[in-house]
Amino acid sequence: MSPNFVEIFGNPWLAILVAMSAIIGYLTLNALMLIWLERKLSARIQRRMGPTEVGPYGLLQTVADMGKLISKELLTPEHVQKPLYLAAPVLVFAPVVALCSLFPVSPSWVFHDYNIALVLLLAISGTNVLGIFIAGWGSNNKYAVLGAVRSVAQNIAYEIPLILAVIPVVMTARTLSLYGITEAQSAFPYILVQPLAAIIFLIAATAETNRAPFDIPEAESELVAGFHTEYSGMRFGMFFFAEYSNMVIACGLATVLFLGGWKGPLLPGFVWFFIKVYALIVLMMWFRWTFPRLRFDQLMKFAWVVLVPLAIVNLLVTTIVLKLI
Amino acid sequence: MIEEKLNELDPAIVSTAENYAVKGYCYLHKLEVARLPEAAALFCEDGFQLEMMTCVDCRESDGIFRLVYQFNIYDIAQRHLLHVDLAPDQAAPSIAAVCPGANWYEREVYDMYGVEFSGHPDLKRILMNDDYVGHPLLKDFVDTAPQVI
Amino acid sequence: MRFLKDIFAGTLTLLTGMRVTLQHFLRPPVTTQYPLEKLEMSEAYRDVIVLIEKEELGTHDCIDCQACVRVCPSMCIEIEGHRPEGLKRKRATKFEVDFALCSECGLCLDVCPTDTLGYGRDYDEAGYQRSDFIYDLLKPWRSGEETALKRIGEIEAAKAAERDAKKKAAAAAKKAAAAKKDAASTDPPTEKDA
Amino acid sequence: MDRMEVVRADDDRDTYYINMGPQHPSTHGVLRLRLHLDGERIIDAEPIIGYGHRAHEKMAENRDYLQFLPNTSRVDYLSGMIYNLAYCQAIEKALEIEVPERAEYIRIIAGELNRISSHLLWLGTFLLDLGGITPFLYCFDDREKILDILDSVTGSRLTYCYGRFGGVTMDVDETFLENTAAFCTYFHKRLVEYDKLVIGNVIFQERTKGVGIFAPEIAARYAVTGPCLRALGQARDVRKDEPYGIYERFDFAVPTCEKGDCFDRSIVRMEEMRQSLAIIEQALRDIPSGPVMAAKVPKRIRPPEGEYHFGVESARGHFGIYIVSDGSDIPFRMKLRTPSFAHISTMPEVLVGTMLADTVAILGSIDIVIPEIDR
Repeated sequence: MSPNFVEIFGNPWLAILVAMSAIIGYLTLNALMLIWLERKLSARIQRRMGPTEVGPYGLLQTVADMGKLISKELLTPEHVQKPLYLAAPVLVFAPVVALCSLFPVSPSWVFHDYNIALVLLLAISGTNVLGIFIAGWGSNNKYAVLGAVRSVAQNIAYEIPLILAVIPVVMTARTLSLYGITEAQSAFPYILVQPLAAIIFLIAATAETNRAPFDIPEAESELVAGFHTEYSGMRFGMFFFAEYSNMVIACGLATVLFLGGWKGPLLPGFVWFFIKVYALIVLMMWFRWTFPRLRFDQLMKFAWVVLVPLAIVNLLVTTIVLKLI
Repeated sequence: MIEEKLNELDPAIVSTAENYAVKGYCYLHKLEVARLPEAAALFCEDGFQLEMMTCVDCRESDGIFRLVYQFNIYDIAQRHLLHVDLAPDQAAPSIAAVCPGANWYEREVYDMYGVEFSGHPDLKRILMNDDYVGHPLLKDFVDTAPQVI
Repeated sequence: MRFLKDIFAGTLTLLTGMRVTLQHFLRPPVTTQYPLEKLEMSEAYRDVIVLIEKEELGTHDCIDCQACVRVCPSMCIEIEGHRPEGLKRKRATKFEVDFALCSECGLCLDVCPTDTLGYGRDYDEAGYQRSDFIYDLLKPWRSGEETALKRIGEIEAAKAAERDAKKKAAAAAKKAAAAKKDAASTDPPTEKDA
Repeated sequence: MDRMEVVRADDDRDTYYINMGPQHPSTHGVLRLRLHLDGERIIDAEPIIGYGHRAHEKMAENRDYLQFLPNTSRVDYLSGMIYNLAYCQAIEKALEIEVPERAEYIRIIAGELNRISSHLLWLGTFLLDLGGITPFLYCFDDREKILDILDSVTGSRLTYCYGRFGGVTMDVDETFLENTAAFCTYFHKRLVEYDKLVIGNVIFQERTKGVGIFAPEIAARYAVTGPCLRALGQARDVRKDEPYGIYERFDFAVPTCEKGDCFDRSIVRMEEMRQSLAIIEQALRDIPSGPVMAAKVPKRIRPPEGEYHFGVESARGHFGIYIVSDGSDIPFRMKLRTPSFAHISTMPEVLVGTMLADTVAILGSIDIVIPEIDR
């Protein structure tokens, strides 16, 4: 069983404080580096250079950008619903922090290993859409509302194949604890036994994080900027951060469920974990810089007509096979 | 042929064949304002398309506005020009009903020359602001807008 | 079955697309790092017009004919000139182009009777106000104007002398021819005489 | 205080209006579409134009024929060369000026290169409208190569003023011809790549197939021309129907499709680029040597009194110049018939019943250039 943070620090409040600061620090660093990575990657895919000026290889470009965003005046448009408008960026970012605390990064690095961690994770990540919807609704702007509405519909639709893809894994591992699921993959990662579930999960997770080709809620060519049209400065930065943090959550979950978490030869566990997570993230970026965007109704059709039936079939087959074994 | 049909419609229509190699069109028809919708309908029935429609401000020389309609069938390059002379305060009949493509062209002529079209579904300015005063393509147009330097 | 086939075919097209982007990812970037690397402009590149040196004069040859001023669609050229003492041709004393208005059409080059207009080679013109773009094309020529005038005077004088000489020669030739003709008409009898 | 009223219409609370533009990422400039929406579905659309109105037609009445030359390439800045040369050809036809052979060939090469560059920009921005950002950069990379080639002879990259009455300003040299030939070989390969990355992509096909169909009646009534018309299966191309310049000497096909949806328009344009390459290759093979400017061009351009029409196939369709001359050296009236004007006027009929996301796809696929609409 994993060591408990509370035992290490003695005082539970201190433990929470340290863990939270660590997570927020990690998420900030992660978002900065991911934005840099995305810029560099997209640039190279498009035969450009990407950021080169600030810092070595332009590494500090996003830091400079964050400085700019922070120093910007926080504008509140006159026509917005103020309480909702102000609450939304926080609501978008808050679940991410909670979610990060659940991941078993290595056998010894886990904040708390709940035996229902997976359920908790899926439940909390579901609240992410609330922030987006409130942002769109509170902005009182037609483009933003359209983006918010799309976002809700999309998130609800893709939650189903996502969970349907998770269930076979849980059935195979016979546990809901993320630690347990990782341990169950000691021999081989579940992507080998559940390839279809893994693909469905990855697609649904891309949609859940509103990444291209499923970035309908913020489709800039149709909705200007979608739900965050009215946001500027660091409030916009929060949405931006949340997007990249959500990518880590989604890819982290995929790593735990299908790629065997920290399991791997030679290197220490946490290195393997992060290698897998960031490899998946690069894959998601690769998607984004290759494909055009789906239309809203096609996106919904894809979820209900393709992903859900496939996931159900996969679930049935898994059930039968497990029963026979 | 369309020129014969036009002649049947109204013998008063003056049709002249033109040198396509230089002028770029085959026939020039001059007709009365009242005959315009019928003539346009005739063209549309025969598979012609309204390629372009515009106006020429001939008030100085002839005291008229001349509406120019250009019909064409693309594959055989049969371009016909229709001339309709209008008194400066006269309204022209709109042909937007028979040929929807004329809708915007008529709005443009209204915008640029102030020529009214009776029976137009939505006659308003198209290129200039709704609250703009004046018609820029008139020969006696004086630009009153402040010069931006 | 059709359903699965469609999914499979669709996925294949997506993978093809990803392969294309991967191939590009592995190739070097095509960006020119502009302020660090300067671009090489083509021979025909059109920047603000300049007065070019005429080889035989050693200076520009703007004669204040106003042809370019008249043809310019943007009306951005302003020329003043005078006739220096002892010279046949006029010389420009002011040649200003408002580059902010210029559209690089090149009509002025076409009409220039002395072909003394050419295109500049710069491409990174920038300024803080519109007046920064009013270029004085005579600027590079100002300092050498006096010697240039002298030289032009000499050239013109030489040309005039040459022309005179030619005229004289022509006249002489004419005379000679006439004389010959005269001689021819009078020769036969002399021949006969001889 | 009803500050939460996002849905607003006079009596119907289920529908609302949305202003797409004049500042919107995918209206390609300053076009404004007033959309009446029911959810995501469009009930009514009204394009509002004129934000880029520069009164080129009025300017034409205030300057002589020669001085209007630089204006032409600014009417449609994406196929500026074609417009510029079209204007020259219009005046040459009216004045019956003979253009030297070499100049005619150069015009063909420059015009077709310009057509490819225009189509490339269309492909890039169309994909951008559909959410694919990478093809946009690839297209611009290729377009840059064309601009470099054209730059080496015209001196400009976008708003060319290369044509003159009676020829072109500058002769092309061997390097130009070699570069153009090299580009042709290179671009054939690139087109295959575009087919793989874009046209073959299942998402692209989903987004464009069956979307924004120009019914044949609509096309006829609004005089839709160019690739939009050819996508409907009507092989009409001014270059074939009323050959101007020396187009009748070249062997090229007029690509057509059947349905007339966004996908067909894309296919037609992709194929048109191939045909343009074919034309360029033939022109490179046959280009004669000789002067590039007619020996006898009247000093004052004064077309005889009368009316003239000259039409060319621009990258977007039939571009017509209608000139009324009163015998002086200033045009009495010059009307520019631009294809996009006709295309955008069909929008109220074409957009109805489509989704909001289709609007950008349709606008992108008909390849509108706003300054060309507003002139």
